[in-house]
Amino acid sequence: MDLLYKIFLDPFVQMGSAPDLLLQTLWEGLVGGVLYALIALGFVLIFKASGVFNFAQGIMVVFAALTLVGLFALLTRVGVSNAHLAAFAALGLTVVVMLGLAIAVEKLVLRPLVNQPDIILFMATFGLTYVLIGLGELIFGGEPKVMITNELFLPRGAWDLEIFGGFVTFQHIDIAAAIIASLMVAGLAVFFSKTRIGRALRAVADSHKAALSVGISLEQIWVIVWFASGLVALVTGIMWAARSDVSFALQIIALRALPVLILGGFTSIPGAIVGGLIIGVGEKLGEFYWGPLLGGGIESWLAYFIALVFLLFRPQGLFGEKIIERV
Amino acid sequence: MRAPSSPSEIAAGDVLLAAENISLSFGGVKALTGVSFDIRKGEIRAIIGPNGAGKTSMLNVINGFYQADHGTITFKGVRRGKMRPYEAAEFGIARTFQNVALFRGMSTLDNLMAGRTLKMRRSFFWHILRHGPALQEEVEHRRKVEEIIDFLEIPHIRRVPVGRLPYGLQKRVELGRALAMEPELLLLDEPMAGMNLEEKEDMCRYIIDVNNHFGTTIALIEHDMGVVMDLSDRVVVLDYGRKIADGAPNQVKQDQAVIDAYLGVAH
Amino acid sequence: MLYREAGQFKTNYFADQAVFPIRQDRIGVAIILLLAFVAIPLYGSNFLLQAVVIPFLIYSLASIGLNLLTGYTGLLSLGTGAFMGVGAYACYKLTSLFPGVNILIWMICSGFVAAAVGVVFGLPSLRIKGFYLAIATLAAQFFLQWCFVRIPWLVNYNVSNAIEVPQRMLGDIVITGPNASLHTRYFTVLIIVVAMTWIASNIVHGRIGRMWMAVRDQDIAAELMGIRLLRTKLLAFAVSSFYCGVAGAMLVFLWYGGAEAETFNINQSFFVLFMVIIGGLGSLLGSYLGAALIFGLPILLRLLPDALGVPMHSATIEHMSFLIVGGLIIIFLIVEPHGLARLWQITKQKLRVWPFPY
Amino acid sequence: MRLKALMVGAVLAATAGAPAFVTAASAQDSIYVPLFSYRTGPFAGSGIPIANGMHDYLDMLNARDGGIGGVKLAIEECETGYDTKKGVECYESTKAKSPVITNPYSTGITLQLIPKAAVDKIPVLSMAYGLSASAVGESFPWVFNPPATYWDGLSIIMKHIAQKEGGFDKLKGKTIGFIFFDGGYGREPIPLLEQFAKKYGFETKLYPVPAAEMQNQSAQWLNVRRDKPAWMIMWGWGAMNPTAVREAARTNYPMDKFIGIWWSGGEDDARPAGEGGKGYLTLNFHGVGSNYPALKDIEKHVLGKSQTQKDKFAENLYNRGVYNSVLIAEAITNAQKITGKKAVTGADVRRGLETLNITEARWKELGLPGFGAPVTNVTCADHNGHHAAYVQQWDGQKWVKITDWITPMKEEVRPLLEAAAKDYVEKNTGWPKRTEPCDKK
Repeated sequence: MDLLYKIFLDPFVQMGSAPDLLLQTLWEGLVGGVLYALIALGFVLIFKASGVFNFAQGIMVVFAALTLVGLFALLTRVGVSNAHLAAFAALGLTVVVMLGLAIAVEKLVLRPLVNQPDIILFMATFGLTYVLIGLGELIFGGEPKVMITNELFLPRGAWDLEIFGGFVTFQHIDIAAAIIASLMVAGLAVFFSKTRIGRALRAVADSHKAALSVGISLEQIWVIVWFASGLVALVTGIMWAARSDVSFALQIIALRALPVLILGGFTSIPGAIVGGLIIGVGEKLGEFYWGPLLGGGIESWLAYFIALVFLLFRPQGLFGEKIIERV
Repeated sequence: MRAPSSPSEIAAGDVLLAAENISLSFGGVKALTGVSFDIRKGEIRAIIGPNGAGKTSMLNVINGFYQADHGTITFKGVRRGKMRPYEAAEFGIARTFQNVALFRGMSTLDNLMAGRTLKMRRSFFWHILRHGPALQEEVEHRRKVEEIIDFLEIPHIRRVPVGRLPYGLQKRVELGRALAMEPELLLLDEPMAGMNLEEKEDMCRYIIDVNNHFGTTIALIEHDMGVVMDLSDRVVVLDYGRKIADGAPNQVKQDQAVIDAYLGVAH
Repeated sequence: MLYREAGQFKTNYFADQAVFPIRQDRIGVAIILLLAFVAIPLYGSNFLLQAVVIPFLIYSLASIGLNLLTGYTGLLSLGTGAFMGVGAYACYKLTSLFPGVNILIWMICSGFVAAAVGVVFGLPSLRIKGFYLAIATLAAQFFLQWCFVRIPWLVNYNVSNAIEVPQRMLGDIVITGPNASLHTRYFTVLIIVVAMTWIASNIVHGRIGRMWMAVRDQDIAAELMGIRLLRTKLLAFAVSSFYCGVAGAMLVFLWYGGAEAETFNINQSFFVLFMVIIGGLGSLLGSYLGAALIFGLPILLRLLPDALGVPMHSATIEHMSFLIVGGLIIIFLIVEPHGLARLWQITKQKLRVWPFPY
Repeated sequence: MRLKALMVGAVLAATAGAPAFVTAASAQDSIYVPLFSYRTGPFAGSGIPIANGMHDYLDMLNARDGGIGGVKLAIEECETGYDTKKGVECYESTKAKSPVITNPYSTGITLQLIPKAAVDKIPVLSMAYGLSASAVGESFPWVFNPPATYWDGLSIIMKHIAQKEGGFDKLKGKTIGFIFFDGGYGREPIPLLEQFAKKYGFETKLYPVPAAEMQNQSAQWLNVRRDKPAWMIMWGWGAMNPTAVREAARTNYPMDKFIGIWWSGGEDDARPAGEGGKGYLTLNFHGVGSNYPALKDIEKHVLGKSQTQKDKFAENLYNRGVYNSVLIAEAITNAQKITGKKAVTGADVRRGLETLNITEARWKELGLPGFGAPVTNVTCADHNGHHAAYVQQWDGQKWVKITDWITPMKEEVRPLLEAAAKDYVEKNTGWPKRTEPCDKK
């Protein structure tokens, strides 16, 4: 009886009695969700265009952030005295590096493996993960680094909203993250719906053969989606590293975005976004209000359970259509 | 080679399977509407109709892959609204597929042996040892499978993974796999699609032989009218999910509704 | 000339249904067993036995386990590490609850516990496939690892939250614990791994194996042939987890000698998956080859600079080894996506027709 | 096709050929000291400075004094990546070269090595980490974990809190939060914490951080905000530390009430939080900065040639590595003294560890005046010593020592340790009885 009370009643009583905390939890969940959505988006872009479940998305986040910080340090050392200038130059160069990475991946990994089974391509991205870990540590070293938030004009500090007799803290960096992520998503949406290349990408997603038959170069598309994912990774890296630091432990974060894919589907961009928000908010609420019942720290698997339970009721995912099996 | 079957024995010529008033829809799109027909023991029954007429859906309902919204299927005197795929298989319904659905990673032999899964009874324990009864059973079934391999004249590809076989042979292996189940009712979904003339003739011969030698009842979907007219005892014609004709091949051929359907007269 | 099957006629189906129908293969297996049972324990250094061969055998068993699931049944799992953990923790609990019963019996029984857990986490496989299922098995990975940390009963309320392997005897011989000799542990591992490989080979060559492969290749056709998908998939989860569980119990009891929950983290799952894919999906031999390559390569890479006399910082070696292992994975996939086992088959095929390839 | 054959051939050849080259570099005229380090992986942030400090100090001894007692030290790092599997491999590969001591530098690896130490006659030095129970020398003659255990650390923290609150009796009714790495390491202090809670009447709140969530702690800190603990204690490691400090700052938790164990006190742990990290407290058991003659010697002889970045020299965890190496060097020196041999063995160094005696004068002699509290309590029965530590505070730029040396509550800790050791020995039926004789200091 007591247990039932604790599960079904107490959390809601708490929500009602301290609405500021509820609001704060929701906000934290939302911010986390935005970042999950970004990582999931990186997965989806690549999966949609090339059918590759890119396990390296997590390490790409680390690699991008590491490159940014590393290049900044390099530029400062060679005498670029204005920190902001160095930071933005490093940002630009990192974008170039991510483009180079996309081209290299297409040439060295994807092209030789075209038409192989999904699991082989999946495995190849594991190989890529190892290469990027090795390369990143070799060049930049394994020690954690501080993200250059100030230099990139990312805001610091917080804004306290006094409400319901308590307060809700909105970190400026979180607000910035939400805005930048939204802009990024909107930009990608425009790119994929309005431009020729974007339409080509959607054609490829529907059918490789059809895309080939209307004269779209698959190679080009792959480079573009990997580059786009690289940019998404860069943004994710900056935002997440701003909350702690740039280290290889960050790649584990990418695993957190995987339940989002169950929820939203591997091929749905809106699915990734909405799924990310649901998972982000769901796990924060779960951890905060129900976690203490189990001793806390349940976030590591809660998202998977949310996704699986959801799947029981809607096997086709958030935005998927009902699947009709054919023989 | 016939498996002794459970509910009641049926003499040749009696109704083996009766579909009554079958309706099926997918999210509002009607695939089948009130279709009724029967299959008699020992006959070759053809199901024809233009593309999208619901022929494959009909087979899918018969062997339980789709659950009909309305209607019943009576098989060997037992009437059911719903059937699970494995129940259909246990009752002796086997089939082949429009697009070959072989186990591509396995050899011809293993594909056929897989067809005998239901007939193998030894427990997991014996399989762990692969000795005594399990091996005995394995060898017994191997003998049956070798009979089918000889019958279909495919001993030379016994050990070849089927994924590497040419299309025509794949179709033949698929027939073999269905035969390995020793079915009472064999459903063939376009067994001759995509074949050249020679291969078609071979396939016709095998179908007739199966029907004659083993006495297996056959229901087949086929587009080649010549083949249908030659092979089948009776024909049922579907169009837009409805039955528009049913009868002997000659009768059906002259049916006005059938001619309209095939020539595309507006409804 | 050496590898020829000409002239070896089968006169009955018993002989033809054998696992190794070709005489040379049987001789090869005999030589390998001889090496493993005689040569390695006689001539192998302690380093070879302790740091290379024992873990290699244990990982081979784990990767056979995962191969039964992923390679034979086509169900991608990322929860291997956790299932190994279930085996290890179950074995620890069982032997501390009933210390009188022989530890080898408990190692096998811990496989059954892992199998039961595997079945529970295999349930979603009814509704989802492919990468979706892979992600769902991550739920098992994270949830079980959380349990290992959170349920102090599992470690007998040890303050360091760790398993510490107790000493257990078989007759007069110490099998586990600090006083177990290296060779005792080696032979125990070897016998279990060989026996379980033999069993796995029996399973995959019979009805069960065909059912699994049927589900892998064409689940719809399999279902329509009367194979019950859920049962077959769950059986695969059970057998696979059984193997992983035994491997996990051996990992802790016969190799590490102690373990924390972190021992069975997600990297362990990935590690075994690499072995399966690089070795060859759907091949028992491949599981061994994959384990040898994925486990052995980093060790070699680490020994290499020292052996060649190139001074290098240990960290640099580690970075290089990541780089090289990653690169080699990609190269191997490009060269032979079907894994080392297929490479071996091709070599055999060439030997068969040698010296007249056309 | 040819390329394919070539590549496969090359790999196979390398695989087959490599073991032939592998020979144990046997060194008769030197003392082999392997250092297990982790400069890679998720914990590299903490691992790199420690490895640098350990390595540089021993290098300096070689360069300045020609080794210890005239015998060169053969120093070799083995990369573990904080991974138990690689750690065991490191142990096996270094074992062949007869090391005199093992520094596992990971609790997971330590656990594997404890049973092996006695068999292989190589002492294990797990400096202020590892199995706390191994402090009981009667049960674990081959394992050493000076200068203090985690339980000592917790008791020192409690003393500090009590002192700030005005006495232990003032703790009654207060709430103390404990945020920890959700694994063996982080969970270890909980029994003692609960014992204290019962004794002094305060309430504890536990905030576990799973390994996968190290950089994702907002939920834990929301809980902190709800529970409003008067003090927060942290048992963190690696990437968990900077994230926690940052989150604490974000939640406006008063930083001078937030106190970490010695493994949560790297500069890189506090620095990323910027201004917000000011006031954060941690324990420490050695000095910070290069203001010691021995460190100047490192600067002179080693720095620039080693892997150490100049700007990270003599930071907290670097000095932790130095401290670790001082213990190693002292043990070797003692072993030479006891046995009269120059090239000592593992068994000798075990005796050297049991007779560790770094008095204030000795610290001075070593060129490290006041660097650490006197390490004088290690005995045959007590392999830890339960030495003092102090509290340091982050001033936004560097660590500042804010208290004097605080001795742990040995009377609370020792019974727990002995119970744990007894438990370990009981569960490991056949655990060998101590046969090693005891040397006089």
